[in-house]
Order: sequence, then C-alpha cells, then structure tokens
Amino acid sequence: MSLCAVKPDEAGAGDSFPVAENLCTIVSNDWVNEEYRLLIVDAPAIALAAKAGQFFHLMCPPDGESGNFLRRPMSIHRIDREQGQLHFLYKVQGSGTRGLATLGQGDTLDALGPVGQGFTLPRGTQHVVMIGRGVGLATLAPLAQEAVAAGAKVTAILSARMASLLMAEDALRSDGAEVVIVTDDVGNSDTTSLEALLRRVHADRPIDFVATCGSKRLTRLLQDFSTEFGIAGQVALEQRMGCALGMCFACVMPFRNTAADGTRTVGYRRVCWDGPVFNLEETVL
Amino acid sequence: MSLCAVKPDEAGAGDSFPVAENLCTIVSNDWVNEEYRLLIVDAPAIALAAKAGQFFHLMCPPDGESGNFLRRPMSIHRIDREQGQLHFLYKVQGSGTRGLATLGQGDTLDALGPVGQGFTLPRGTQHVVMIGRGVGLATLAPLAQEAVAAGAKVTAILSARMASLLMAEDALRSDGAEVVIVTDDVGNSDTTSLEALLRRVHADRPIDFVATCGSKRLTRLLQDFSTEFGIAGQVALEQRMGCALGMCFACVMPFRNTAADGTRTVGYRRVCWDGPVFNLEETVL
Amino acid sequence: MTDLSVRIGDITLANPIMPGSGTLAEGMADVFDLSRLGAIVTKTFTDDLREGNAPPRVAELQNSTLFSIGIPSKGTDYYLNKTVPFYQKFNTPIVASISADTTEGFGALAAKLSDSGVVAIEANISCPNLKKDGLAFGMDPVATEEVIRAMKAATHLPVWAKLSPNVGDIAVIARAAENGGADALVTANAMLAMAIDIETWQPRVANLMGGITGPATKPVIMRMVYQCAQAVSIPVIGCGGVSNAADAIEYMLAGATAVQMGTQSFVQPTAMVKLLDDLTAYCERRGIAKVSKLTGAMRMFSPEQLARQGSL
Amino acid sequence: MTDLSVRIGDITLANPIMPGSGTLAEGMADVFDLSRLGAIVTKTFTDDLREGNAPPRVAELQNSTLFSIGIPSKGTDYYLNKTVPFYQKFNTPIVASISADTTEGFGALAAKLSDSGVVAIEANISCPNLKKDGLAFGMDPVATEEVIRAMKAATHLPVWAKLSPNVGDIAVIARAAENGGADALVTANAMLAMAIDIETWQPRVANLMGGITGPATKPVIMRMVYQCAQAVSIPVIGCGGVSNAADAIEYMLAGATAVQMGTQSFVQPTAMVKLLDDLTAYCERRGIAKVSKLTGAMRMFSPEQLARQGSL
Repeated sequence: MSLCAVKPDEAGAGDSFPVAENLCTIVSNDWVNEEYRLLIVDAPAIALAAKAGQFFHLMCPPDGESGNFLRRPMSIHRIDREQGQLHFLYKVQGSGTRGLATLGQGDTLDALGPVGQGFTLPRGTQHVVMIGRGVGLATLAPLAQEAVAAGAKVTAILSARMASLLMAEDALRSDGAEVVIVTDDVGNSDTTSLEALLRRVHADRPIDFVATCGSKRLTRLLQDFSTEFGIAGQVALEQRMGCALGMCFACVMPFRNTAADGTRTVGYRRVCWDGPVFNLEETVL
Repeated sequence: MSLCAVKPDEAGAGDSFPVAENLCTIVSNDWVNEEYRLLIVDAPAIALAAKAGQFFHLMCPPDGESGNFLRRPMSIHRIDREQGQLHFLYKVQGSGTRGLATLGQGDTLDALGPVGQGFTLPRGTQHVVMIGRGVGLATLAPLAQEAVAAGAKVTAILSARMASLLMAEDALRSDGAEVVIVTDDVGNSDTTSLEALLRRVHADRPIDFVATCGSKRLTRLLQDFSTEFGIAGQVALEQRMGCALGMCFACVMPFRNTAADGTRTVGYRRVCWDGPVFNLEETVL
Repeated sequence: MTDLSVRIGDITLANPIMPGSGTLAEGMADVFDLSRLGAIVTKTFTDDLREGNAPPRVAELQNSTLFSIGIPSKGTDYYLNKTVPFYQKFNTPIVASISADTTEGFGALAAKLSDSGVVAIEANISCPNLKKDGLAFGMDPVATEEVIRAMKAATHLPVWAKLSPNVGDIAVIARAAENGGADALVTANAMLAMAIDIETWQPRVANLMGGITGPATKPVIMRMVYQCAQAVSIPVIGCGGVSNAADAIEYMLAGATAVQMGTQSFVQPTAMVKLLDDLTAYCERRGIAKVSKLTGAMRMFSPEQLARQGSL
Repeated sequence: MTDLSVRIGDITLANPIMPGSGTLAEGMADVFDLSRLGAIVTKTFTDDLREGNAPPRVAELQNSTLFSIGIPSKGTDYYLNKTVPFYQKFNTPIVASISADTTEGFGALAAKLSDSGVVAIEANISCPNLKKDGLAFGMDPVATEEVIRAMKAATHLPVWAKLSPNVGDIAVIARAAENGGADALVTANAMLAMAIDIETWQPRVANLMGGITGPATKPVIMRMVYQCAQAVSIPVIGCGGVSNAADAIEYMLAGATAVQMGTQSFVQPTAMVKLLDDLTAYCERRGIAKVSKLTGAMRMFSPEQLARQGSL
C-alpha cells in the first residue's frame, strides 16, 4: 500500500488509507527510571509513516475495574524506520497507562494512527530550540531528528526535577542535537534562569524556530520569548480525547483566531484534529 | 472459625458463617478428555465443609467481549478433605466455562459457597443406585463417597456417547462404588436397556435410594422406576442462576407441592436455595 | 471515628447502606452479620400469593443483568409470621417493600403492616408492569401521589416511594410523591430493557422485557438522584448500580442521604460490608467526621475554573 | 450473495449501516472508504455559529462514555459549501442532522437544505437541552409533532425524527413524530446522565449532565426500538450501543430497518466496515437472502415452549 502518497482529500479513491488500527507487536516495555516506561513495538509501514508531533491513539488493556473503554492518545518518542519500530515513553499515572504497563514482549498493541497535525518546520530553518519537561521531552525528540535531517542545528533544553529523571537525552544527542540540562536540584530550571539561557543561546546563534511540550510555564515563557524576537514557534498540547479523528469534539481547547480583517477572537479547536501541534501565538493558556 | 456448627438459624450470633467467598488457589486445570476439564483447587475449611450435592458459585474470568458479570454455579466433583482440595469437572461450552478454562496453576478462583441443599440419604440406606450422563456424573461422585462411608453399597451406572468420554469412573471405583458402564456406541444406553438393567440390579440386591443428574431422559426413567417400586430418590438440577443464595428468584423451576389435605399443586422453587437437589417425585420435567 | 449515622425522616440509621428490595434473603445471613447494615429492606411482597414470571428470568448483559422476575409473593401472613421474625434476630431496622394492583390495595396492605415490627414501608410503585408494556404507577404523577397518600392515611409508619426510572421528568414524580406525604424517595427501580438472542431470535427473558440493573445503569440514575434531591426536601435514597464505596459516595455527593445496593450483592455477597469498611476509610482519609456531610456536597465548576480549563 | 439493501421510506440504502450523527467526520475518510456505508449522517449543525460546551466534555464510564459536547456548529454556509461537497466524493447518500431553538428554526433550516444534495434530514430533537435541565423538544409529543410538521412543510426531503430516550413512553413520541409526517424514526439519542469525581467532588463533565452512550445503553434503547416499531408504520432506525454485527442484528430483530453506530467508531474506527462483513457472513450462514428479512423477525416464546421451560 502506498502510504504518504494518500492525502486525506484523496481518501476514498482507492483502498490505501493513511490511518489504520495498527496491530503492533511489543518488543519491550521496561522502566527507564522510577516514573517512566519505554514501550518499543514493531510497527507496520502505515504507522512508520508518522511525522514528528503526530500521535497514536492506543487501546489500553483493562486495569482492574477500569475497563479503559476509550483509547488513550500517546505521542511518539521515536520513529525508527530502519528497525521498523516505534518508541513511546510514558508515565504510569492513570488507569490507561497502568493497563499499558501490563503489556509484555510478544503481546499486541492496537495503535490507531498516525493521527493529528505534527510540527511544521518553516523552510530554511537554521536553528531550532526545543525546551521540554517531563514526558514533554518524549514528544520533541522526533522533531529534533527531522530538523537535523533538514540541515538545522538543534538545541534541546531538557528540564527535570533531578538529573535521574531526565529522559531522551541520549536519543537527542545521537540524533545530533546539542543538549542543555537544567534541573530543580541544581536550581537552573526556573523561568528566570531559562529566559536568560534562551537569550544567551539566541545571542550565540539566532534561533528561528522554537518548540515545546508538557509545561504551561515553559509554553508561556516561549510565547513571550518568541513574540519579543519574532520567532516562529509551536507547542504540542495534550487533552482528554474521545476519538482522535476529529469526530467527537471532546478534546477542544480555546485558541486565538485572526479573521481576514485582523479581528481577533477566541474559539475552540480540536486538539486531536487541528493539533496536537499548534502555533504558539494562537495558544491560550 | 467453627463451620458446620453454624446453622443458618444461628447466623448473626457470632462471626462464623457457613458460606464465604472462598479464595482458592488453582492446583491444576487440565483437560481430562476432549470435552471436559478437571479443576483442582486448594480450598479453605469453610469450602471443604461442603456436602454431596451442594455447589459453589464461581467468579469466572472474562472471556473476550463477555465480561462474565454473573457468577456460574458449579457442582462439586470431589471434596478431598485430606488434601484440603476441591475438584470441579466441567464442560467448556459457554463464556463462563471458557473464562474458567483460562485459569492456570497458582491463579485464584473466587468460589462462593458451599451453597444449596445437597443429597439427603435416608437413614439406614443399604443400596444406592446412581445413574448419570455427561457432566451429571461429576455431581454424583461425592454422594457415592458419602454413601459408602455410611455403610451402603453403591452401584453407579455411567452413561456416555462413547467410552472415551466417560468420567469419574476411577474416582467412583476408588470410593468403593460398583461401576456399570453403558454407551451409545455399544448400544446399551437407551432407556429400554437401562430400565432392564435397573430391574436386574434391583432384583439382585434391592435398591432403596436412587439419584441422578444431568439428563431429563434418565430422570424420567428413574421417576417411573422409583414410583413403581416405592423407592426414595433425588435429582440434582441445573438452572441459569443469578445469586445462588435464594435472593434473586431467577433460577426457579416448577415443582409439585402436596398440601396438608393432600391437594397437589405446581409452584416455582429456587434451584439454588430449595435445591439444587430435589426429591424425584416432586420434580416436573 | 467517623459518624456513619444518617436520618431518613424520623428514623436514624446506624449507617447509610442497605440492600435494594429483592436483593437480600435469608441466605445472606449465612454470609455475614446482617446487624452491620443500616437497614434491611425486604423483597417486595403482595397481599396475595403470586408465582411470578416464567423462566428464563435472567439474562447476563455487559456490566449488568436483565431480570424479569415478576413479583413472586408468599402473601402477608407469611411475611408477618416468617419473614419479619427471621430478620428481627438482627439488630437492624426492617423496611417492608410492598406492591399492589390498586391504590386501595397499597393502603390496605400498609395498614396490615402497622404493628408488624417494620420501621418503614417502601412502596414499590415502579416495578415495571410488564402486562401494560412497562407502564406502572410510578410513571404517572397522579397515581404516584394517590398511592402514597392512601398508604399514609392507612398507617403511622413512614412511607418511602421507590420511583420508576422509566419517566421523562423524574422531578415531577418526586414532587408528586412528596405531595402525597412520602417520608423519603428511593431513586430508582430498574430501567425497562430488552435483549434478543440472535441465534434463536427469541427474547432472552421469557417475558420479553425486564429490568436492567447493575453498574451500567449508574450514570442515568445518578442524574435522577440529583434531580430528585433538587426537587424535594425529603431525603433521597440512591439505588442503581452501586457496587462499592466510590459509587455510594458519588450518590451521596449527588444528593442521596443513603444508598441501596442491589445487583452487586448477587455477584459479591459481602459487597455491602466491604462498602462500609471502605466508606469509613474514605471518610477518615478525608477527615469527614459525619458521613451525612457528603449528602449534596457536589461542587459545580466555578466560572474561574471553567476559564482556566479553557472555557470561552 | 446476501442482498443488504434496505428501504427507509422512498430511499433505498445499499446496506443498513450508517454512523450516528456526531460520530463521523472528515477524518474517518483517512481510515476506510466511506462509500461502503449505507448512508453518511453528518454531525448536527445549527444555522448559527456555536462553540459548544466548556471542557471537560467527556468522561469515561464502564462500557460507556459521558459526552457533554453541546452542539458546536459552523453554520449553514459552511455545511453547504464545505461539508456536503466533501462527502459527495463518496458514493453514499448524505443525511443532514440539524438542530434549532424553535419550531420555526427547524423549518427554516430544513428549507435551506432542500437543494443541498442531501437525501434526507434528521431532526435532532433529542439532544439534551442542558440549559433546561435536560428537557428537549423530543420529551414532549406536541413539540415533536410540530417540529416535524414544520420541516415537512418547508422541504420535499424526507425527514427523520431522532427521538430522545429521556421519556416515559417512547411510543407516544413515536406516534407524534409519525403524525407530524416523519418518514422514519431514529431511536434514540443519548440518555441523560451524570457522574461525579469523588476526589474533587466536581462533576466529571463541566456542564454537569451529559449523554451516556455506548454498549451499556443498548438494552434500554433495544426496548424503545421495539416499542417504536410496534407503535408506528414508518421505518425505525436503531441507535444505541451498536458495537458489532450481533448488536445490529439484535436491533433489526427488535424491529429496526437500519442501525446507526456511534461510540464504537470512537474506539474502533473500522467497526462499521467490520460490522458489514460480519453481518454478511451471518446472513450467509443462516441462509438469509435479504437482510431486510431480519426486521421485526423476533419470535416470542410460544405457550408450549414456556410450558416446556417450566412455566406454570
């Protein structure tokens, strides 16, 4: 089946479709630190056509009395087309992820996707700065890979409570990103320190794209920073979802709209279909 | 906890109760032939106090889309007080038994019981004849054990499509029963042959109690036979159940009642609470 | 130690947990000490003897059951001479659930119970009358009010109205019951439902329709309990899919003063006792001195909160 | 080869499977060929632009979901210029689902759709009007009849009435819709329900109440489909918890001519296609030449059978 060649507008014309209920075989599903697990699956070609910032909607096994009736959205941590594998990095915190944690090698994961609008790197981008905290780091890694492949320098600022909770560091480095680590422990992860850091990075080498995920505080920081310097930027958002295909309208959040005449209003958009990646300046926090 | 000492009438007086949600550890759960599985569990003392003809109401694991919301009644095949074990013999045919079949060694079975009215062997019984087919055989085995222990001779007539589907034969022999086998294959399992067999057995050594389970045809045969010769008899019945404690009134079947003035009427009784063992002459088929 | 007691009109119950009518019988005394319950609501009986519906009477559904029992009854004499004395061995108030074909019948039966030893009478005006395609007293506010009024005129005992969920606006029925003099509402009975076997093409219960009970019904009855609690000033007893302490707490937050457990007792006979233990633990963890503080304690989203969550 | 076609009034559909309104959008075209469907029912829109309710809009329940979306709408122009052309790429009849605040509004919007390319209009008179504590047109037979009559006067297109399940006697509403001129009934919309978070003590959807959908609702809606099919002579389309072919068959046996799938498509976007495959296989296994033979084919227990099964 030809995959990326099929645009939504052409669907129905043949029998190749860009989104599928991919039945993926679990390769491993292990703890990477005390809070996070890394799930690696063998994925079919449709799934491997995913782009940075897109996500999969996972059927999670039941967790005790919770049947996990709905799927759970999960951002992609790594698309490894050589190995034919997808990586998901997740925090075990709700019944969905508790169910996911029960999957073992050889089990099957039903992963609907890839879905959603991923990151859009402006043509000719020279220097991408991404800043993430917690599981947000997982979501940004594929963007680093794409940006480096597109010839851009990538500076990844990773924030965590302590160094032992850092994730994605190795993946980012091996993808060619320059990694800067800030932690609460060390005391350089507060907004003031980070703003100063961003200014230093920008002064050293002009940033022309910023991206973030997973923290309102960091998103606000990047909104202010990118507005001040006129830098394009995007954020990957999270919201409780129903269908992940734009059908149920459950996952809306408010965004700023600009009409043709310049009038600005605020309206709901679907995180699953209009996002989960949105332009920073349109995002209401 | 003192078990058999607690009669229903005394419940509430202390904190020992004759019925419990017994959490039993699976010892084994293997196929005994192409249709039946034998489930052996380690059981607590409350469960081991069960009497022949009583049953347990089993919580069955989910089977695919069927959650098996309700428990399933299961007659007891063997009460092994020395080993502290209960044996259940079951045919895998519905979602409940399919769920049960998924249990493996070391898993836990939630077995509510023992519940129901078991067999009542008249005092001084000399010769018990029991006749069973299919899974009905499983239900009768504990009665053989009790009858032999009470000093009676037991003749067990086992009926099956073919000899390979026979069950309980060894258990019955080891408990001291004389086993007679009839099969469709051989052509001696039809009603006419069986009636002739019963008459021969009775002529040889007078029968004073008959018991059956699992076949309407055999129950009718025993009803006619026991009526003709004035022999006491009982049948263990099966019915779809809700609660197994006489609460929901779902498992009723019609029975003949005899009023004080001799008037006979027909009325519903609960198989779980008034039975599952009923006197043959009261049973409506 | 949390005070678990609740008041239903003039009656104080040691705790808010009781069985739904028809979901407890003598057999339960073999499993746990019935003295632990807040009340014992007995199975609905009629003055006359009734056999109930033909089997099959039960079908298993997803997270629920379809019961079509009818109202088998051994009559009033059996109730007074056998049932009440059995439960009087326990230190728990007994509530009689009754049904009748007419308003007068409800009144006459209530009168017979006045000195029986029960502390209240629950009027089962809601059990689907399958002979009328599911219509019942409880689907009509006028009939509801008349039945309760007739019972109140016939006995000094408190009367609880067990409402039918098979109505458009439960608040109208709730107010009718209150106007008739009901001392409490029980919200609600089973929802009228149906299932067909796709192999035999026959109904899965012989009587075609039955009542769906179990966890699947909780969200709809939760809404009705809230609507009832908003509509009347008498206590509301929540009944519908209560399986555990979380469900009981949810009903209380919605406005229930007490809750009845039904179907879960069929699956797990010790569920009411476990519920009480877990409810106590919840109150202790949350520092709730009196369980009655939970009643109606739900907090709506504030405008500020909706704004933070992305409201427009 | 089984003939899967069914007739809904003057319209012949290639098969009886269609999405429930609000459970299919452009994104589904990325998953399978929408030409396989019997019809495409689009998400309800209003003439005016609406944002819908504040989030959280969804709560997960047992075997079901609680949705409180409101009716976000991009208005009629968007529908005519964007939505219809998108779905016209598929070889499937389009059914527009509409809502309005007034009877006149329903009529006016129906008129605007007359030449839009849709083959029928579904009147969403049943979406809970949460501003009125859940009351809606569909809870009142007079309002139901008036809305349908106004639409029929305004357009030559067939009108389907999507009934509310939040009523006491669905047959009364069904007959009112038929009297108003409805060409078909869709039974039914979501059941009004509620859930509370026992940790935050807040409602689980911001708007307090929402509609429960999913498998848990099937037995109640099944009963309503049967009651509707008994009450009217126009086709009934079953809608409530359809997850697979077995559910569709069950609805057809109860009297439905076609079925809508909703929530299951959120969980399993290919479910409608799988349903069609399994429905075909069922018909072939059972030797059913025309799927329409299933409609209303349920067989009651015979007196002889009840006697055999132990009836009295």
